Amino acid sequence: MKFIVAIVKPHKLDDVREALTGVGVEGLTVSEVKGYGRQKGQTEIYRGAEYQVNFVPKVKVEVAVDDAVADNAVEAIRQAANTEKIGDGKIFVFELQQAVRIRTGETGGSAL
Amino acid sequence: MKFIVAIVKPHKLDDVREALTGVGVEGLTVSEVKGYGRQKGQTEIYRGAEYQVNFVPKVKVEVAVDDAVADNAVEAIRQAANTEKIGDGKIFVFELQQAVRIRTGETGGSAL
Amino acid sequence: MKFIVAIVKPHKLDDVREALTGVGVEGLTVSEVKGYGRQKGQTEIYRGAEYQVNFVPKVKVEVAVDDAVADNAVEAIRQAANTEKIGDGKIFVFELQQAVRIRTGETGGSAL
Amino acid sequence: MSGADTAWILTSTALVLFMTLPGLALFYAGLVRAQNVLSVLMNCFAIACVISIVWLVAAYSIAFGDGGGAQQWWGGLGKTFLSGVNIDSVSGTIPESLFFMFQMTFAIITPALIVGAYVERIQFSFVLVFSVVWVLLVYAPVVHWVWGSGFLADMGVIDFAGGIVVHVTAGVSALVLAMMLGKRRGFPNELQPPHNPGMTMIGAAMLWVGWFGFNAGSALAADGAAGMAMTVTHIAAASGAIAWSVMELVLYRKASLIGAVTGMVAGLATITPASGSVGPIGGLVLGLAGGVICFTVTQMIKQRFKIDDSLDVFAVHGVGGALGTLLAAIFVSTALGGNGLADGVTMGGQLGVQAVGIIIVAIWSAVLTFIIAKLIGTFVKFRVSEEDEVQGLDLAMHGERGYHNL
Amino acid sequence: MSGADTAWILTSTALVLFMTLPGLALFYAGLVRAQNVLSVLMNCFAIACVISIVWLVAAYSIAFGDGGGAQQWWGGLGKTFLSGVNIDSVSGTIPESLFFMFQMTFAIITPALIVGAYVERIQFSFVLVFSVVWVLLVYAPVVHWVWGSGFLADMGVIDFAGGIVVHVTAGVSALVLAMMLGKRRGFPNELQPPHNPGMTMIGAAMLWVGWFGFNAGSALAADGAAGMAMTVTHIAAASGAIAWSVMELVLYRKASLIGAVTGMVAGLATITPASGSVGPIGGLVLGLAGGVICFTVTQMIKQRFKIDDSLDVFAVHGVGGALGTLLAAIFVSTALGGNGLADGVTMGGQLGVQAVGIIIVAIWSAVLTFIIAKLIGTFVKFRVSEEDEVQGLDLAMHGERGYHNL
Amino acid sequence: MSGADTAWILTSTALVLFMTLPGLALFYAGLVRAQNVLSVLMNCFAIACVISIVWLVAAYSIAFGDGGGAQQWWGGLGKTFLSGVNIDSVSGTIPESLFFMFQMTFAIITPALIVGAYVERIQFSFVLVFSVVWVLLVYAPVVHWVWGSGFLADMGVIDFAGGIVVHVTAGVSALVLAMMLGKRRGFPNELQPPHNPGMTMIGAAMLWVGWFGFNAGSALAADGAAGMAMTVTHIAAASGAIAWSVMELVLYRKASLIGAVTGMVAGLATITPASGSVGPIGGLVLGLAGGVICFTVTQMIKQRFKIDDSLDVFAVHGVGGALGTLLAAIFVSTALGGNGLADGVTMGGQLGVQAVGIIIVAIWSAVLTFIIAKLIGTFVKFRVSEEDEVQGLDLAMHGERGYHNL
Ligand SMILES: Nc1ncnc2c1ncn2[C@@H]1O[C@H](COP(=O)(O)OP(=O)(O)O)[C@@H](O)[C@H]1O
Ligand SMILES: Nc1ncnc2c1ncn2[C@@H]1O[C@H](COP(=O)(O)OP(=O)(O)O)[C@@H](O)[C@H]1O
Ligand SMILES: Nc1ncnc2c1ncn2[C@@H]1O[C@H](COP(=O)(O)OP(=O)(O)O)[C@@H](O)[C@H]1O
Repeated sequence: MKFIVAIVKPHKLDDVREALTGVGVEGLTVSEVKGYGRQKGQTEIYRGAEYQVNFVPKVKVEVAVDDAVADNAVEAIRQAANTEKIGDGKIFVFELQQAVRIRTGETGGSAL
Repeated sequence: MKFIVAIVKPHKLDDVREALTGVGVEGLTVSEVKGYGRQKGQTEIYRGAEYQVNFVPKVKVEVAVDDAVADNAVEAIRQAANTEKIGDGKIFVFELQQAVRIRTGETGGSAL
Repeated sequence: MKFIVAIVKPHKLDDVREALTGVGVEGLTVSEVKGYGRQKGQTEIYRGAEYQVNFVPKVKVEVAVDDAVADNAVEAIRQAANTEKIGDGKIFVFELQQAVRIRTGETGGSAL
Repeated sequence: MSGADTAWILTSTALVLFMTLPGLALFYAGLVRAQNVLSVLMNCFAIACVISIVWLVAAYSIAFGDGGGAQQWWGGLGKTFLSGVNIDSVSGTIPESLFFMFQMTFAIITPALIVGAYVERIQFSFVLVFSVVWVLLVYAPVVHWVWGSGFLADMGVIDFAGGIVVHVTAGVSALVLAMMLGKRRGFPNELQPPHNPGMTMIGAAMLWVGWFGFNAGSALAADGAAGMAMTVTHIAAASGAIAWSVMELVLYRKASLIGAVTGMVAGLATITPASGSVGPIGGLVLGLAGGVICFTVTQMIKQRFKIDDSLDVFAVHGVGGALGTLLAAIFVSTALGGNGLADGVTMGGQLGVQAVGIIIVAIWSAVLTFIIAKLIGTFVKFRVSEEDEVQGLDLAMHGERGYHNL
Repeated sequence: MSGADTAWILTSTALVLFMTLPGLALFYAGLVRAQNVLSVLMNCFAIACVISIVWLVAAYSIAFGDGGGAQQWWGGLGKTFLSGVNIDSVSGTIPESLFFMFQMTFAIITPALIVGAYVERIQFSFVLVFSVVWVLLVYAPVVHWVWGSGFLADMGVIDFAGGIVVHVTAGVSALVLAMMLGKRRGFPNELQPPHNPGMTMIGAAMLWVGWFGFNAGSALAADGAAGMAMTVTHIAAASGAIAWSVMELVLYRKASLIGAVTGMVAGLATITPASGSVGPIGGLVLGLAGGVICFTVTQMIKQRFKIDDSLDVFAVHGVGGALGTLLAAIFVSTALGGNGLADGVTMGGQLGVQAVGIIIVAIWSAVLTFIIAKLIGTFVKFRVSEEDEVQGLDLAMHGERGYHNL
Repeated sequence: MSGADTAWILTSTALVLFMTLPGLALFYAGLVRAQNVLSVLMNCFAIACVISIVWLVAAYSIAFGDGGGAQQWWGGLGKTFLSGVNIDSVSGTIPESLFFMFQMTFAIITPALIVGAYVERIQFSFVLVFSVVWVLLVYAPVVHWVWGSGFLADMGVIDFAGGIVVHVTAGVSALVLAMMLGKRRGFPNELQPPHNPGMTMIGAAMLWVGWFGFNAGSALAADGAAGMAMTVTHIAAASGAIAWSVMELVLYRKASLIGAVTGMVAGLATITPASGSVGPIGGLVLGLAGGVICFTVTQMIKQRFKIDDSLDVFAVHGVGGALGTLLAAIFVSTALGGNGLADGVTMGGQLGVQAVGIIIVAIWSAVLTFIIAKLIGTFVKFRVSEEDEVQGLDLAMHGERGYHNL
């Protein structure tokens, strides 16, 4: 199994979710993160003082998939999250050793 | 070493922490996440408009353990987090290459 | 490629970011987490009732790097985040199978 | 001059300003996405600032000046910059400066109500220019017609505290603007839920309290009329909330906080024009009617007509204000506990006058809003870019973020 | 009728409503888990709405009507729906509609105080039914006994602004309800800390300001009695907060914000019955006594008796109100700066009367609350399911969530 | 005694307390890091509590007592603990207890304004001790000089509602304290942005509304002077906000919410001393001048002088208050719509008196603040440890956390 972590722009979350559903993914986990990269943060000005806010809000999408689905899932995320603007984010793929569904105790691919 | 990521229901956090302590785990890291899966989100109704909230609040527990402890830890989480209701969550296990304790520079199992 | 996850004290975030920039890392992702470990949480007292707050606020820094940079990056984080006090946190290193830059579709080291 | 009346109107002025700042601002800000919270607060705050100046410069004069031969239509420019008004000037039993201030707070909240129509997508500069022109061309003249001895006053229209003047003008203009501006991205099915209903409730509570100044202050005296206006206002707020909640319970099996406070506002908008005429039973019925009817129209506007009047300004204020204006003609009747119709006026006659008043003002508001928005649109950007809309107006328009926690 | 008195009571009415909406609502909402914030706000808001109607329909009449032969016990039903009251009706020096409104705001806040006992686990429908019945059977009669020429008034009990009427009734009933309902999951050792102490402080600040209307408004006049009531109220609030904070400093070495504001409320509850009788020194002593004693009882209830009166309604309001009622008999003495006892009354005698008043009302409140809750419990669910409790009442009861950030 | 005046000052007292609790507290709390939010709220709240007692014990007497032979300098100790004041005591046309209370709210907000200078790094105990001594040695004497028949009153200085008494004393003392305490970690380039600008706006709105009590209440009567004071106050608030926003637009191309509300406060501080003297045009000009000049000084203090007067107390209040005090001498002129100079006084003469008043009070404030802080520093810790500063004062000083969501 593979574990895919995608850092995407917040407003692309729904598109990514739908794209993943399209390739058969049934579950995923998201969290709010802040990113630092080529896309620079904002300068916010308060009462004449400039505050450099280095981090840009992003959403992290985590999804565990069977090996067979992995490439499709990566491609689905890539297309759904792409706005062709800087800061679109990254996809990282990890080897997943084991997955367990807590409710049933199922393991492996059937736990996803 | 193994790195265990568990997505569980928020109110099960304390039970999971205690169960892990029970099998000798001394540290862990948690974060708020939102999940999407078989357990469907809520429909929230505001002024007559229905909002489909697709994501359900969950807690992610991350814990690095020695290989020897891994199976026990997974089982401890599974039992503690299980309510036998849909949405109880998943446990994912990864191979962990290296661990470092920042304060002392210790590495490997003694860093945990 | 390696994927480094560091759990550090919140006020050390800027130092860590600068240290990583120093060794050539150009992007990273951070999130708010809560930690449990040797550093004990606070006892908060409200109207005479004691609340044991077990979890301490931490920041999780995630950074994907080329194999060549990995050791330097770990060391940079370690030094920047070290206050020699309990609770300074951990660094975990994973094998990263694939990385994709969403905007361009670049993969591998050039995606970072 | 009466010190007692002055004391109460000084207080009422503070209460009505409080309705907008921070009441209405919070009420609206809780209903939008977290990325637009400051933008909503800023709209309300900035409107309060610029309209205060506009009121001083010309709008007060247009509304309450002596229009001479044109008195039917407007008050002229004789009172611009409060010329001729000093600490000894009196208006009725209170200082004129105070009357000017009390009325200013109405002039502030009315365009601020319209904010609910265009949140999360409008260009900030458009808000400012539109509000200024709208107060000069729509609000101030209507005030004159109804409260400044204009032609609707002559006709005998009953509008104690602004059902027509405030709620119909704002509600109708909101609807027109919302249609011109278009829907928010995702409307109606993929919107994000209100980011902080508690904030909305705090704002609502402040509106309720402040409305005592609005309606009981409109008696312009500390007397039994003020006491009764406060009573019926309060009863209508409570019964509006109950009516809305019951509708929700029946339809969705749960009564929401946002529903309850919206019903409260509907009840308050409905009682406003009638608060000087009706008794407690009138307050109860108007509140219930406002709750039920505004609830129904809210659903229709969103679900049937798919108009993104985002925070339901028309359905709650426009409809509530018009409804109360009509019902005032009925519940003014002494048989129903009211203060009675003017001598020689029949209920049917009064109802006709009320309807005519509503229709004329609704048309005026709609047409003028359309023209003003079109004209301003030729030189000020109307709607933000899609990217700015997605990112949120706080950062895009004001360079700030509502919540910084990391 | 006095315009000046009317002006001040119009204002006071707004202030006391403001105490509940949003003051008390925020005070309580900050102290619960984030998943229950809306539920607490909704409890307070819904109580305000339904009790307003109940007050109009019958409770005002029970409290302040003319009970004829039964005048010792209740006011009868002659004033239901404010029958016979119009804009010319007067009560003392103010319009009767206004007196009705001012008293209504007390009738709203009293059951809303009880909310603190049952947060985070009660069924919403139970809250509504219980509050309605409780106001009719507990609150309104007690008002009549003390302020409506009932038997406690005849006995000469001193309760200027509601130490017995408001705080003892609410505090005792809260304790009974809390015991009947049972503890929250996790009480007392694994509760989650207050999710937003800043929200609690905002509410507390509004309570402080609003309490000026509560106590100084209870003079029902704009005069020296109102001025002195405001003064002693303020001093007691400040000294209550200081006393509580000093206790915390001594015991825990840190003074918390929540502690300070709780002490403030304790000081205010304590001065309330005495605010028409004592002078500044009395205010100071009552505030300090309230802070210290309510602090101590708060600890005892939680730690010794393990009763989950969740937000300490009994320990703060019940105990503070009773304490102040007793101390009023002492600090009314002119030697201590007070206004003096009634002619021919001794301090000991007055103290006895005060004690009797407290005891009778406490018993009445406890017994009736028990019976009412039992009866209602036969047809309305009392406590939510464990799953709903864990998930939080916002979603379970109202289908909403307090904070949406993603 | 006038009931009407009493009614208005009762209300004004509530309004001015509301300015501090929760107005100013929220205004400041939104501007700091999330880890210091409770600490700021607690500073304001605790100051309100201890100063209330100080005011009762001695400060009121120092300010408004009869100083006999030393009347030029202080009021003596004859009125400590309000001795001799009962419900019949009168001050002007209102009860003396009420005058005491109204002035107390000024004594509370003035040291609370200074909080803005030292947030996020000061030891809580230092705040308390400093505020107490400062009110006794700086504030109360200055009140006496200007409002209590002291030597500045004799000189004929114009300071209607506290430009010198409140804003210059607080502003100058804030600057001195900020320099003594040193910069926050990260100042000026790596600070974290305000954690909740919306909270700041809510506080600002409450300040605006409450300022009606501050300035129009300073008329101590419900009359035309109060009405006009309210008018010019409001106009100055609006124009101050507009001026600041325009400066931001020109310099940074975006108008921020925090900028707008800061400009509002600048406008209000500027009009305060002049609010009993000028007309609407004066209000407009003073507001604009306050906005522009305070904006400029804010930048200078931070960027040129690198002084971490963290929330700009000096630049906004000190400078605004002084500016308004000077401009009062000009816009009091009837030609500019004002009420006119006292008989026989020239504009130049008055300007001189105003300048002398500002300078004497500024020097007194600076020198005394320096001495007091040095002395207190010998036995109370001044600044928290670096670790506590990093962790945040909420946990370090008060053992609480502002936001608990997990
Ligand atoms: N090496 C990295 N490790 C972890 N996260 C990264 C890394 N580089 C970038 N990111 C994440 O990806 C986001 C987008 O990266 P950025 O460089 O701004 O844009 P792009 O990938 O389009 O060139 C960043 O905000 C950050 O969250
Ligand atoms: N394939 C997946 N990858 C990552 N997270 C998942 C995946 N499937 C489920 N999850 C997480 O697990 C949670 C529970 O899954 P769900 O399908 O609702 O219930 P269950 O596992 O009990 O059948 C989800 O809310 C989500 O956070
Ligand atoms: N086994 C573990 N797995 C995951 N995270 C851990 C683990 N042990 C510690 N942590 C994280 O590291 C943080 C610091 O650990 P702690 O034991 O308090 O201090 P130290 O590492 O300095 O001895 C914890 O708060 C937690 O977030």
